[in-house]
Amino acid sequence: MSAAGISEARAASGLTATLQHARHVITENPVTGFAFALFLLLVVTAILGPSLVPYDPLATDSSASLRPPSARHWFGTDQLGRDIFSRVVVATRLDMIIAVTSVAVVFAAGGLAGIAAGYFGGWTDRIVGRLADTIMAFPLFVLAMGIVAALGNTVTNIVIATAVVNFPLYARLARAEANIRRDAGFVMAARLSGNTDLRILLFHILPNILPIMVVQMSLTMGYAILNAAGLSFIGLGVRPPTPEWGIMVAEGAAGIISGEWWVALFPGLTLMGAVFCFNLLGDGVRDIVDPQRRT
Amino acid sequence: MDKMPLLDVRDLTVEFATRRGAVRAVDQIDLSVMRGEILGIVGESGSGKSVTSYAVMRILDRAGRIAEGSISFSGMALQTLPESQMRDLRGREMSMVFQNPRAALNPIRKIGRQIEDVLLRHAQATRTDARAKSIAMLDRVRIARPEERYDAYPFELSGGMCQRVVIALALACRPQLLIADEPTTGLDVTTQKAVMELMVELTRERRMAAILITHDLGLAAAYCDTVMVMEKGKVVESAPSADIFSAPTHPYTKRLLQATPKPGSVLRDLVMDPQPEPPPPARPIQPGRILDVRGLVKTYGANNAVDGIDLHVDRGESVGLVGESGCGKSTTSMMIMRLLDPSDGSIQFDGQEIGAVPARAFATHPMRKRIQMVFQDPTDSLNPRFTAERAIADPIQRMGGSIRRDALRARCEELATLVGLPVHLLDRFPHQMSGGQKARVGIARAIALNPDLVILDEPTAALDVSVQAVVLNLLQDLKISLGMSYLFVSHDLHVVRLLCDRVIVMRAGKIVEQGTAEQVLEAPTAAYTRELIAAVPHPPT
Amino acid sequence: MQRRTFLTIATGLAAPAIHSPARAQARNETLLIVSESGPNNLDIHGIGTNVPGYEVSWNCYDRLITHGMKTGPDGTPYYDRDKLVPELAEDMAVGDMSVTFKLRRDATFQDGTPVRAADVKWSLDRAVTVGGFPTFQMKAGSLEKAEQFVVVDDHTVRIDFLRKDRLTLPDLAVIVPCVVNSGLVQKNAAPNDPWGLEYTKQNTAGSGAYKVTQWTPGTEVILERNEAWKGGTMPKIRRVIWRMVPSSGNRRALLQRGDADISYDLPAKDFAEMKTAGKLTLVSTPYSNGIQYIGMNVTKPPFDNPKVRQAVAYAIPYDKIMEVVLFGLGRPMFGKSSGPTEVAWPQPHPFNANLDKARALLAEAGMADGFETTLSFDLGFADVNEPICILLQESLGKIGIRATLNKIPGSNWRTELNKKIMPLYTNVFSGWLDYPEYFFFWCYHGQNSVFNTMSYKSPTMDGLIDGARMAAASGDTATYDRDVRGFVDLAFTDLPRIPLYQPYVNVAMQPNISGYQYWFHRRLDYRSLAKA
Amino acid sequence: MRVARQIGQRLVTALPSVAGVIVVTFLLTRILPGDTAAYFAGPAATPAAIEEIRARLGLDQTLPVQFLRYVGDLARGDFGASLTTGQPVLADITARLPASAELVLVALVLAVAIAVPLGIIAALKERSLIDHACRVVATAGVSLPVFFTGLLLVYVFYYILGWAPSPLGRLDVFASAPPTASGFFLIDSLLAGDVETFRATLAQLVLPAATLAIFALAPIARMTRGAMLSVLGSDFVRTARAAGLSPNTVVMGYAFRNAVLPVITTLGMVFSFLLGASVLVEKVFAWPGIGSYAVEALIASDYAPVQGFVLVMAVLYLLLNLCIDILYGLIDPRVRIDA
Repeated sequence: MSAAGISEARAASGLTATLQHARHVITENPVTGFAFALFLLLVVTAILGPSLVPYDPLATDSSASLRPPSARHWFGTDQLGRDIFSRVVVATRLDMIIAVTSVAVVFAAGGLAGIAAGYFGGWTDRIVGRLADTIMAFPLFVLAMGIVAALGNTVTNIVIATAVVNFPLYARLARAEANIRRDAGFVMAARLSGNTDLRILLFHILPNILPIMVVQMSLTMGYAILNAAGLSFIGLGVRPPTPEWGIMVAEGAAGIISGEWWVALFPGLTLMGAVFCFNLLGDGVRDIVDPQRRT
Repeated sequence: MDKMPLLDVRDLTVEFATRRGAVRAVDQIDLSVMRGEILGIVGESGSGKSVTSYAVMRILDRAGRIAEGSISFSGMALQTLPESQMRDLRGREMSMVFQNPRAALNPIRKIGRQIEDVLLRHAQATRTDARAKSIAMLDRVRIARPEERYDAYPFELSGGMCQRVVIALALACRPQLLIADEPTTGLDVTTQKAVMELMVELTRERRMAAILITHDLGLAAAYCDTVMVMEKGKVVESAPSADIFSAPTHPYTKRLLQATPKPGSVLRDLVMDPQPEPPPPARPIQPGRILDVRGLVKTYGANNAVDGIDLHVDRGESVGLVGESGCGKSTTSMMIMRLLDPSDGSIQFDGQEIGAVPARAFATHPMRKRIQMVFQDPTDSLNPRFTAERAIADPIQRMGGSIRRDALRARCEELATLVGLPVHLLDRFPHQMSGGQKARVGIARAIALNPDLVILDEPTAALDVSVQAVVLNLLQDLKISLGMSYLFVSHDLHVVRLLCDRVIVMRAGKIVEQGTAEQVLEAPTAAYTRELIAAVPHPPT
Repeated sequence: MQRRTFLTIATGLAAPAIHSPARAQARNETLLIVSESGPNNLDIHGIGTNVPGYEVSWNCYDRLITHGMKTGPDGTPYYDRDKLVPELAEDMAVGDMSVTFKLRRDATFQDGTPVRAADVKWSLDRAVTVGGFPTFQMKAGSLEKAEQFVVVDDHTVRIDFLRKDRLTLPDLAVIVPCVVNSGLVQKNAAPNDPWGLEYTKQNTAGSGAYKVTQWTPGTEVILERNEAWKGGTMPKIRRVIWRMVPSSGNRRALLQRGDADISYDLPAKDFAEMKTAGKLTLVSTPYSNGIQYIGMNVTKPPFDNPKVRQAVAYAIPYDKIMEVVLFGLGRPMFGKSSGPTEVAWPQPHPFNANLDKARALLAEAGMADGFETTLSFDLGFADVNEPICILLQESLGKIGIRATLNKIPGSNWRTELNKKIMPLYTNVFSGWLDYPEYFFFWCYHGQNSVFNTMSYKSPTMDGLIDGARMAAASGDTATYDRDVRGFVDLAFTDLPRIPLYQPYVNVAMQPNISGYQYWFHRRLDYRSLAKA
Repeated sequence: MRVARQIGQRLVTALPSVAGVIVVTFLLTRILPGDTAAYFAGPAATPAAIEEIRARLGLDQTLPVQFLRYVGDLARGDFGASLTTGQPVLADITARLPASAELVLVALVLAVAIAVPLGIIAALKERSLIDHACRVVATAGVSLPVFFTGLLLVYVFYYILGWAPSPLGRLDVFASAPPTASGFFLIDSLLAGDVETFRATLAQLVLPAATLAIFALAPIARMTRGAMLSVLGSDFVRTARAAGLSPNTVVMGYAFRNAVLPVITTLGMVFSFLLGASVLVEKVFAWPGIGSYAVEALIASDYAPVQGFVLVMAVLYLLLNLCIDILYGLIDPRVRIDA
């Protein structure tokens, strides 16, 4: 048997075990199962969305302005006669991108800084700790607003702002987790095995912290979408006419009072569903990775 | 004397709901305890001994349930008693003492108040006299200055003191039955002795019934009237303790008994059927010193954890480093291991000074691969995300020069065979292996690069005795066949004696005595060593 | 009445504050106004005073003269541009190069001191000296130097003209030349603040019909009637509570539930819908001398080419904008089919949505494949600007012009306009003084003022504008008419900016409110309002 | 004495954070778009006039010089003046802070009153239907943008049902504010013995506080549940059970008292989070707090209020953490010793 064959077989056994466990968690906990289903739906929509929709999400139609939901327009139309269903579906991709990239950025920055702080202690710890403290001392939403207002309201800057305000959370979490493990037997063993500090950080500590971080990442994805919505509400959202849930809710919000409830409601429900899904998913992932539940 | 047993358990079966269906943790067991009797339940981990006691107390966690059988306690059928009545019984009629005493107390409540809570709950005291009674109870478990200690929090007390408080809490309402679940695990031998004696004295004095649950045959033998041996949820043997040690009938009991180190036993005796194969060929050893430590000091703040010790290890020699927790033995081994920088002193390895190389930089030092270590807790010392193979391969890949993928695999398999680990287990993750298997992985990793010196840091402390016996033999064989030297760090004098040529006894950062194993154990010169030896419980031989 | 229905359903939780009889009584003489934002300064002479601040000034200070009323297009009382009536002055004598005012003898400031000629001179001196907007506005009427204002006696003031200017007198009736209690303010002035701007920022010191009794910046302004007012008929409303409610949805809810009396900056859609619902009184009046337009920077390619600008004019979806953005609440300024150019401004241009013509013009300009550009708008008025720009972006896309939308925060809009680098944008301009040549002087003249946002320069245009101004001053109607027609025609052929529509001032009020008047400044005049 | 010194030390260690906040805010506000000088110069100013005003405001100086001036002003207690309200920033903040604080505190109390029992029940009935229900309800609350929740509540309870008073800030238009003692209308009205105003204040508070509370439910409930679960599984709870203590004593006296520690830490975070979220809620309810103040200022590139707001919030946050530490010490004797 070739070495490659062995490692594949091994990976497969590890993978099947994880999959089995995941299946168990999903079937045992209906809420988590629901969240996973929702998540899959979101991913599929994000990938296929633009090719599925019945209307061009940007096409205006003054003859069909502010139509309530109907068979032709499932979610109704907005002030410019654009099909809200199409816009909601197409927006999935952008919102997922905002959520995923901000999480990736904050994980890369905050997670790594936190692990280094927890592992090395001393000056690294103090600097990372101070940085996190300083960011925490800001009212976070206002900091996000400030960043977007100062750098301009592009998707990139919204992502950066979300990442910055979440930095302390990740840094602290990773620091705490790394700190517990810095004197763990397996870390000492790794040092005896001749691993350098960097190797220990990346190959021994990081993989062990990852599951806990994944839980946080799931929660942050929800937060990222909410954050973008909040920014849209005060006029700092993405550029029009790009469809994005938050900005659609924000723009439709005023219409609730005047009876055009569908303009804000459907994007709002979708947004809520997505955030809801990410939050529940976080709990679900916690169940999956929690070693205490895994026998 | 009344013939009615105080506690009479018949056909008790406890099941736990798991996702693979119900699992029987306790399977149709019978037991009975008379007033004034101390029953020992002995078994290795997973034998169901603790679950039995929880079932009696009816404090099984949510997943567990009493599937069958009856529990009769002074005439009451506990298995059907309403929970409210059960609550009245707990603490008043039947109490329990747990292992890990520090965690067993509410960390944010004064200990005196915790005892009061129980007294008040069972109407054994009124608001006015609760404090006095609580202090009296503290006094009763021989806590010095009880009035002051009433206001102490658990974290302000030592482990032994905490266990006394737990005992006070359990006995405050003068219950008829006391169940002690591994009450001294984790305590030093001298403390263990004091706690056990206190508990036995109190139960005898009050003519209580008691159940002592332990993995330690010696402990059960020393303090119990009757001993019941459990294996995999079943009772395999139950007899007066003198009988069970002199004439064990069940093979499991025999094996257990044999694996328990006792004065005079030899390493090979610990395992049931000594391998027919001859001992492995010994690698020739050049005489000389492999390790020479002089004036080693480690200072934390104003305290010297290690206070100027000298020790040496010769090639091919096993040296035991013995002491109670906090004596500085672990700190010493960490410094020698170059995981910790000494405050002062020299560490010469094979004639070369390595004490001056900073611990952080030692990972890439050429000496690194020649000093290795086997850790105390095999679970903690294996990366949960690494397979056994990856764990063993790690030092080879880091320090063994470039090696091809398949050669690496072959070497891992070779090592696995050497430490008696079935090759197919190499693909497993730590959580998929037993304690003994994990210990073997840890040993394989330590010897992967043929080190000259291996520090064994309580390598069997977390293992069951039968596994311990096998692992100790394995270590001995490996030492001979690979020509290594051992520095064996342990609190257990019996184990040290089995494996070591020389023994060093430490206390409070200093060496109090050293000499050959025989010398130190048979004719100790220091009072502390004598105290240490006397405290070890041993089964009647 | 909705108020009543509200009270009947309101539970104990909601109502306690209103149940007391004293408060119910107060309610009848109190006007509750809700608007998005409030003043940042109570004095229009202050540094950086915002538009809501003008409203305070208008109602709390008097001017020498003001405008009379006429009936507007839809029956709403509309200020009469050509009819100046006395306010603090009781008599006005216009000479060849000066005008003389006799002050009312009984007029007093709110602290009881009589209004004197010295106060008037001090106030006008202040307006032309403090710099910033007030000084600029005074200059628009050729009121530039303190020497122009002469105290003849205690109750007589003469204003000398620097030059003949038709705008001088109207400019004395705008908000800026208000009369301030100089004694009181000077008492509170500091050496580094000789005009007492810090004091008047926080306090009203006029002789006007109202005074501010409480001001919580960003939250509310409470004004009380000045019982000794002599500048006109005693107002009916005793107390005005002006609340800032940032959410337009809430403003609408407050109106519809009958809790607020007046609001006037609601989105067009809400107005249109409330109008249909018919429960409230809704008044829409066109901005005098104001236009929402699409501007293009004519100094840089591709908009330096008139053909490209005309192509854009043909690509604008005018009707769509009127329909879905404005809900008809605006006067179209496009698609004039025939007829001679009028001597008036604003007036419609001849372009209409016609993508074929637009494409053809682009091809003629050598840009058949279109180009990329940025379309900017002021986020401060996003509810109108954003949909307009989205519709325009979509339409431009059809002729190959790929525009990216650029939202610019309200605070930055003026700075960006000042830089004159935005290639394509939408904006509003309106002048207080309702004269075509005034509009063109600021927006099209080669002096390149801030408002000539397109950086448009044409000697012909300059000649026509200057000609009209001179003709107006000298009363030469024929030349005036010819020049006005000339510059309007030129504006529509050269097309540096494309007018879209004349915006409406939309005021919504409870049916029991009467007396609303349209003013050039488009803010509320509390003095004429009444509550039944 | 010792406590005072410890508090002093804690404050000193917090100084670098405050310094960091000052520097970051300063830099961030300087790169905000918008030109203060152009704003001051008025709509028709010539470039020269703008430059002149710029010089007068000191904005033509280099950044370090401007920063030193700013810090100097801060040291004298001068936070600058707001362009939007025209008032000194410090006066604005002092006037508005109680409104925000009252709103957030009421919301927090409301959230705690609901979420903590929910979390406890969920932990006691782990994996039951009620546990799942708690989780879904709490998570749903945190999944909606706050402004949307706020508008929905206004629509339903004010516009449709008419149960709530008009969303016009802290008091009904025709009620007058109670004499200022604490700035908290609830307290001030009671001090003045004015029950009517108290009820009016409370009525105004209900919707915005509920909006914020809905948002705060999830983190508090989740943390309570988690902390309770881990404490309920701990050895000392087993000891207490084995000693026959009543379920009430075990759950509330033993378990909850221990579980409350991480919950308090979470409360601190939730509080600062709510102060941030209140920015949006204040906008919806026309609440005259500092959150809406800061947003308006930020949108208007009016940097003095933004700087002042952030600084005040940072100091508040640090004080809050100090309070939490003290509270922690009161509950947990272990912290007291090694603090």
